[in-house]
Amino acid sequence: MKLIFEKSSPGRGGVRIPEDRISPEEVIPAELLRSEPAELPEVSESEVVRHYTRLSRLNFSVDTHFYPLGSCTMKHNPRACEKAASVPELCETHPLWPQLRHGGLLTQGSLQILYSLERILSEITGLAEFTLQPMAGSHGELTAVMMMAAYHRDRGNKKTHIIIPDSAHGTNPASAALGGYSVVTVPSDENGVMDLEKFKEAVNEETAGVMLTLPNTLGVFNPQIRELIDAVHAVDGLMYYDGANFNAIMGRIKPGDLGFDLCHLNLHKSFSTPHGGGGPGTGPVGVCEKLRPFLPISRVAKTKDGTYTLDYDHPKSIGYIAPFYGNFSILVRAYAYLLMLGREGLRGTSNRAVLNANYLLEKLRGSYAAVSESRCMHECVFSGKSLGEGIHTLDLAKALLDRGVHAPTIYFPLNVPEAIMIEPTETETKETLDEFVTMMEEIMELSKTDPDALHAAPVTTPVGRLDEVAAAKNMDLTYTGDQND
Amino acid sequence: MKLIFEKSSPGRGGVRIPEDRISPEEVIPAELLRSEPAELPEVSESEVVRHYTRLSRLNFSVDTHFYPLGSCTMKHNPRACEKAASVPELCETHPLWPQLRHGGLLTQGSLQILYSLERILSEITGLAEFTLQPMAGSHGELTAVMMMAAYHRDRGNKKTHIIIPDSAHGTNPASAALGGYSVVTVPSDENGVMDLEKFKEAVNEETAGVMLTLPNTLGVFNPQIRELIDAVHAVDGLMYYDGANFNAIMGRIKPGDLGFDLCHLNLHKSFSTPHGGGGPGTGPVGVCEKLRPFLPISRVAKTKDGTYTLDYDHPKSIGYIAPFYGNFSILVRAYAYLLMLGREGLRGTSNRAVLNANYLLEKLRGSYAAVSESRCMHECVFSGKSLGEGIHTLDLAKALLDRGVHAPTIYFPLNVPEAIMIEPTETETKETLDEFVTMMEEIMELSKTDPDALHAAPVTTPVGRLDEVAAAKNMDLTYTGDQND
Amino acid sequence: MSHTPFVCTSPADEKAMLHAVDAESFDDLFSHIPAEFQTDQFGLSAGLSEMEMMQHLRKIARKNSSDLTNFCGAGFYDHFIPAAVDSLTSRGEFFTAYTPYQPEAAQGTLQAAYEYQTAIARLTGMEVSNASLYDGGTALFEGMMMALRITRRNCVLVDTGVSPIYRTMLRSYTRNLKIDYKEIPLSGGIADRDAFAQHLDDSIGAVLLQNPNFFGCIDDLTGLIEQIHRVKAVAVVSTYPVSLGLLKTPGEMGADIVTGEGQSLGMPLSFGGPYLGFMATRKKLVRNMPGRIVGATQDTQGRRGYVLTLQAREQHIRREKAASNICTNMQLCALRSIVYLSLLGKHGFADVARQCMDRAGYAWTRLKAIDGVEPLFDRPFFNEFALKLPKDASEVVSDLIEEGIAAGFPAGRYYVGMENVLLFAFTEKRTKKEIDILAARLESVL
Amino acid sequence: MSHTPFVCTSPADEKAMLHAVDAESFDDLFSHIPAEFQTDQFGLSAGLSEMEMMQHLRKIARKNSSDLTNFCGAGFYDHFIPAAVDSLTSRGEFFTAYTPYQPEAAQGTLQAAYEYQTAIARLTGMEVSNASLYDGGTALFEGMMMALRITRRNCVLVDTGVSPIYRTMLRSYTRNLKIDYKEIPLSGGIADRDAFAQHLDDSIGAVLLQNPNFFGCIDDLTGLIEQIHRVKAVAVVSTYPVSLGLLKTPGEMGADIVTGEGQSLGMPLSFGGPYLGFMATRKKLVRNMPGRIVGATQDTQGRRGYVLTLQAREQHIRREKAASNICTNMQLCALRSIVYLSLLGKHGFADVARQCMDRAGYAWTRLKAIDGVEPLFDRPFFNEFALKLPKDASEVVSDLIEEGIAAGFPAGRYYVGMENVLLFAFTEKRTKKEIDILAARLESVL
Repeated sequence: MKLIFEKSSPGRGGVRIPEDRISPEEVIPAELLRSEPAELPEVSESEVVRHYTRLSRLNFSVDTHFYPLGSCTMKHNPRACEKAASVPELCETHPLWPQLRHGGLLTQGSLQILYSLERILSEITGLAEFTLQPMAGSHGELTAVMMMAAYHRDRGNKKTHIIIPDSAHGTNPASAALGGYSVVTVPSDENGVMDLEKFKEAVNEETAGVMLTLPNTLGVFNPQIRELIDAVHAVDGLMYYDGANFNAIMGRIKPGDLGFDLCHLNLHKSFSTPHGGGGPGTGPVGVCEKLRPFLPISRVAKTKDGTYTLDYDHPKSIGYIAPFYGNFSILVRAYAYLLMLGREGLRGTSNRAVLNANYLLEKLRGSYAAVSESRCMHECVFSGKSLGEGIHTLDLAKALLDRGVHAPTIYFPLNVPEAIMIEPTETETKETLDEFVTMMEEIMELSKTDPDALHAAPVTTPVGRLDEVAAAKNMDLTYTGDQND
Repeated sequence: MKLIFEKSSPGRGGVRIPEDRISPEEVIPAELLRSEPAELPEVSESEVVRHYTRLSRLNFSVDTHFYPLGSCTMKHNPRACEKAASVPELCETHPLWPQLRHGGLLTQGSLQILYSLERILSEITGLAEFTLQPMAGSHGELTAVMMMAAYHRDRGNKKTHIIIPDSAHGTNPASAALGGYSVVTVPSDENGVMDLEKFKEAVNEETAGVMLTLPNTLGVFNPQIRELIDAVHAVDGLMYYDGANFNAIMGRIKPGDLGFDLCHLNLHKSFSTPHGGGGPGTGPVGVCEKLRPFLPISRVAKTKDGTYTLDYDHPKSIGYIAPFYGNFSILVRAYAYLLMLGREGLRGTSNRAVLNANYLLEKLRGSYAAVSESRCMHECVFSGKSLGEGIHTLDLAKALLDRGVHAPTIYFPLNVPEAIMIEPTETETKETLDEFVTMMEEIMELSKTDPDALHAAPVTTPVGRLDEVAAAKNMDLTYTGDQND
Repeated sequence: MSHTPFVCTSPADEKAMLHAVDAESFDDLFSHIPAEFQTDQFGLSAGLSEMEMMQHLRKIARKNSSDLTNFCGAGFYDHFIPAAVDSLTSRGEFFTAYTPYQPEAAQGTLQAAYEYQTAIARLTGMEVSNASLYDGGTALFEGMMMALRITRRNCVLVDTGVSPIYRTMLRSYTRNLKIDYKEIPLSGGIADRDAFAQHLDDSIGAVLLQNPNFFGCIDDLTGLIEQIHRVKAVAVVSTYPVSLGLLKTPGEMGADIVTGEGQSLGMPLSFGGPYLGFMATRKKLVRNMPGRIVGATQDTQGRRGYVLTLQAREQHIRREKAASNICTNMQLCALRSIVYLSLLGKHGFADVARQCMDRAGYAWTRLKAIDGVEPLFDRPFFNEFALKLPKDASEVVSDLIEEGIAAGFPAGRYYVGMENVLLFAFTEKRTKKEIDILAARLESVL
Repeated sequence: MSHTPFVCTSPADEKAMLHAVDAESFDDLFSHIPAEFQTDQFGLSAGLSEMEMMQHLRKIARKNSSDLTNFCGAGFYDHFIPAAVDSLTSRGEFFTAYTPYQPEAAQGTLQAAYEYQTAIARLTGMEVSNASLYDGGTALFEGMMMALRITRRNCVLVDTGVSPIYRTMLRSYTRNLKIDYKEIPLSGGIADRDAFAQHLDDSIGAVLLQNPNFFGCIDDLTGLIEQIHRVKAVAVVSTYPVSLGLLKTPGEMGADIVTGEGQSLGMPLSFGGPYLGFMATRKKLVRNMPGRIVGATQDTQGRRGYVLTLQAREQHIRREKAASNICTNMQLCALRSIVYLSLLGKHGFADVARQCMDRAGYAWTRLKAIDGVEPLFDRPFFNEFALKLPKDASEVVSDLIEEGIAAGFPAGRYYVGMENVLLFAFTEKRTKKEIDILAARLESVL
């Protein structure tokens, strides 16, 4: 498809701007102005609408396709949450108003939503207080690491490293590093959980904390978790719960109850805010009582008269980590979703998420090698090694696209060869799962009988396999075809 | 694709309804209740969203495809008009409120919009007053015929028939009949306009009126229109302007100035309210001064103090023809559109609509037989007779679908053999028109070199040619596959 | 920049295109039209930008009241609409398409229409449905005309329980037609069996009934319809679709044609429209039904597909002999209603009906307990009922509007001698608390 | 009906599926987790229906003020957003997709990102852009870190004209890192050339500037950037994208890295987010740039297509050695901005910039004419400027809020000694009349 820039034609106009009716005395000197207007497209509204409507149709999405992308929790996004977020009084509020004197009264609604959502998240996780500021999961991780550092600094602890299992998302070590710590990696045992012996060897007085996903990226719930936590607490280390897989246990297990000190939640996963093609996400972080003083400012507080206010007076706080209060309209969606789920809905959701994953695990075990003999949590992981000669997990992924299903997560976790990581979520029907099983079986069969058909895939998508090496080499990152240079 | 009913599974739930918290003393006797609940689908929200999202993608539409459907004015629907219509205070107003005592004050906004739109339409058409009640173009026609009848009754005229050219839309004669008149059809001359001689023969004392599209369905502006109108007025007949083709002349010609007594406008054509897959349309009717007393009630009036009110006191009125004030939210869209077009935009729009049609006419003349040697108005008509042996206009239509363009209107007007009626509208680019010309030329070529390829078309659509005869014979009009009968 | 928004040609394009058609200017394109027919006198404002238009419109919209608690129904109800209805029906592929003349390029619209027809048939207890008509009033008129076509008779009997809003329309529409139109007054809140028996003879082509009727009363019309059938007349029943979540269907009662207002199935009140007329009938009568009808069929490869069918009835083929002059349906509204019905589903839809009924039942007990207030009819009702007040109902409404309540619809507007009668309607949106406030305020103004 | 909304399995399905996995109950599926880890103590309310949730939320939302005339900016502006932005970006195919890991199934997202990158590069006058970051503040932090990676130095100089909101964030983020962070106070409203000259030496890795700066002043940074380059440091310029409709670009001034807050390009203010951080740089520096980047390439048949590229920089491959821990972009916001920029287009976008500037220019003359009011700096400005008032600015703001005006942002909140300084911002939405009212009311409370 052409680029919107390629549809541009000089003199065509888009949305009309009001005629300018103010001519000021002051004008900006010419040397401060740009030499040429930016070469934005010159197109009409109808061209923009048709262009982006057509572009949208090149995507797979939850609304159009089964999207069992492991570790991403691609569940249905209820339309009521979108509507809630579009209530005009919530969209039109300037974030600095509550910082004006008497300005808090202008935004009581928004502040109440923030406060209420924080309380719900605390209740769900068993942690004392939340910050809603982090603008993505990895941003939450970084915020948590910064709070760990502030805690240790305050306690006079000399801490140098954070322990992370080898099955972790790459963001964990990257966040630890950005928080100023070195990373100690602990390998997984044959059950896919951190090797307890090796872990105990790694823990020492310099351990600032441990970052753990639970269930882990293999979908396994570590049964020795309490022992692990105790070992860390024994050296005044902090246990961090990476909430990436919270959809597996919500309404049943509170990380705070297990002894975790910090936790982030991906609202776009468990709480169904839209993934948006890659963001905005949102990753609130909760902390236990002893870490409260270190939470980012500002914090939303409820005063005795029932009004809500912003509170900046926390001298031990790590400070601002976002300009304001987080991705507010995403928070509204999560709040709306949680109000609708309610008490029973929380557990009802994780129940079905886990059932659907186990159902797929069971049905696919016959044809694909599962990484574990036991049950899984909300996602199941297979190896593509049993695919026919010369057929890789990547080929399987592309073959699924041809069959109208988004590929699972592939080649992750890193410790599983030819990994295939499937997360069906609770918002898919049994029929969809059954169809998926049939497809997977058919592809396994085909990998042995007609491997070329799989190498050629995908053929039904708008483009076939793309040359990623050339992309990195040529670095064609912006359109220049309409320019003379 | 499966039907939503075929996706139903017992016990699945959709959108949750509040728990019932009121148990009244009164209950309805069992014999007044239905024996079984209606077999509506049992599906979840995510299934409904995926189902209708996928269904939508089976459609061609202006947002996705060039849609040169002659006589339908498939122009771009500005998104601002949609937004205007969704303003909550406009959507949540009960139509009976202004009929309550002091209720008019509850709906001053809605009434002002109706009043203002009526005034704009009057100004554009040169007619004295409008009713916004008619809910489609054909409904407007019927309303107009009813006013004609009321006028003649009031004047004591004995009128029996309405004159309609053979090139008219089928709704014209159907509406005349439903208004109690017989229809006299006048043939077109070689230029596609009504034969003046034959017309004059048809006009007599029993002529209630004439229904005329201007430009007519061949896109031709009848130059003898004044003479025609005089002849009708001479027998106290009424001239009705069918506004189907108003997009050709708006901002330039006022039907009222020409001597037309009544006129309907299709807001979904000229004023860009969405076609909605076949409705809702809206067809306001304007009348000249002498027909004012016959307009439907209620009428919106402005009082001396500037407030708006409903006025029922018109004893000669034809009465209510709609439950309320027309398709209000469609009227809001048209009002928004007209506010944005403004004075210059009206003519600017018809200028481009006519230019685009003439451009296509000129470019296609070489390969297709145009019905007229002269310029056209906002649409151009060709005959498919010059297509290769055994290839019909229908084949051309299907071949265009395969090329991602909606077919023009075909086999209409009825007086052109193998008619192809193309209306590009003003909201298409020159590039789109040029691509269309290339396609049309290629199809003409193919009709001679590879006719089978055209007989097979369409092959890229979700289904191929459908058996319409079987459909009419089998009358499979509702799904019964899930029922035992 | 051009003064014409939304056009797609640049000045350079236009120059090239004018040249291609051998014209010097836009005016040239209109030169065949006598100059005296043309004008540039338009008393309109200059065009507004989108921003100015929206600011202007919002300002006007704010003149509407927006915080009223509404108990005014009279056939048009304030139901909750799930967010997914707007979200799905506002997809460009649906709302910027037109009539599915090319079925291969319109299977989305066509399949949705077929699903809608199925749902309407099931709701009404009938065999077939068309793809929708303008509104409940014109649908009833079309139903009446259909009955007269079937029977080739020209006398119509209409129960006065049929909405007076619709009866007013019927009178307008029949004025110029050779139709003998007669209204039969209610008796005790329901159709007067005796009066109908008196009038039913072989001149009668159509009998028009409504259930629940305008006063909210529900009735089993089975016997009356048997009477109607005895003289080979056609029974046309107008109904409120939400009530069919629970109530005995017109189909079960033997109706031949069922019509109604579909607004409650996912359309906002929107000050009167667009709404949705529905019509269902028996399969054997379908060729007399007006409006678009979608049918299932197969393509050349045997795949299921949908087309507009039975078009031989329609105006673009039959012209003045057509079954009706209607040439569109309300497809986008029909789409809204099938999406709405799918979202609620079999049980959710019945739940909505039950809640409307229960709220009305609770209010009935509360309101009729007020001193001086008494039932107009003591009959089973669905979600609406009429009470006789000790004073003028219009005045009461006017007083309660001051308190932010639209208390109901005064029957006196349409029924002589009912100046003190107020019609109260209830939907799932009205809470117990709101009903208690209504009762308290009503008591205080009486 | 199930108490869990949105799930898709019926009780019968669940029974069959539990059987298939050899479990008796849902609890069975969790039986490997020690019972003492599990709880059913959740102090939450029962789930609300969609209707109840919306009613609840609307009630809360109404506690926000909605009729304020806003002159408060400080980097976050109330611009008009054409309706098509919402309409297009709310298509399910866009907002319910995720990161384009499978490019063949995500060309919509990828092409839009490539278009976005092109627009950002053109706006900023740079060669390349990433696919977006969280917000303007974290983008500036990432820009600083990128500069330090490039130079392998650890000293940073920051002009205090850089938003204090961002500087607060920078201080949080650098606290645990071995970075020497120094702020250089403004001089006469712009960057203090002399002070920078004093501090610039070969220890300096990054210099952070902002144009227009927090006080709205605009400046040609060309000379300063040359100075920066002389010590081989990297110049990072934060900017306000709407100003780039008219102003000399950071690219033209020689900047190495340009960052900024993209909220003004089609995002509502929404109480702080989601917004959009953008980042552009020179092609030669791109491998040091954090965040997702989309590149054009070809498929096996030679067709153009788009992929995520240069992923070797990123955390999922490099883990603790990655250029950043960021693993998403703000794709939906980036999409909004490319749709916004396309709708306005080359001339429309410049028009918006001009109108912001003109309104500010008019207000400048009006407001500084008020007795006792004087300019803080007498420098060219774009759409925002600071005035010194004869009394505490917070008090003035508080007084005007009573009159429905958010008059501006008091600089004293962040700058010591500026208690009387108020920052006024103007967009195309503010009218001459509103500015006149602001002037009159301001005069009346001083």
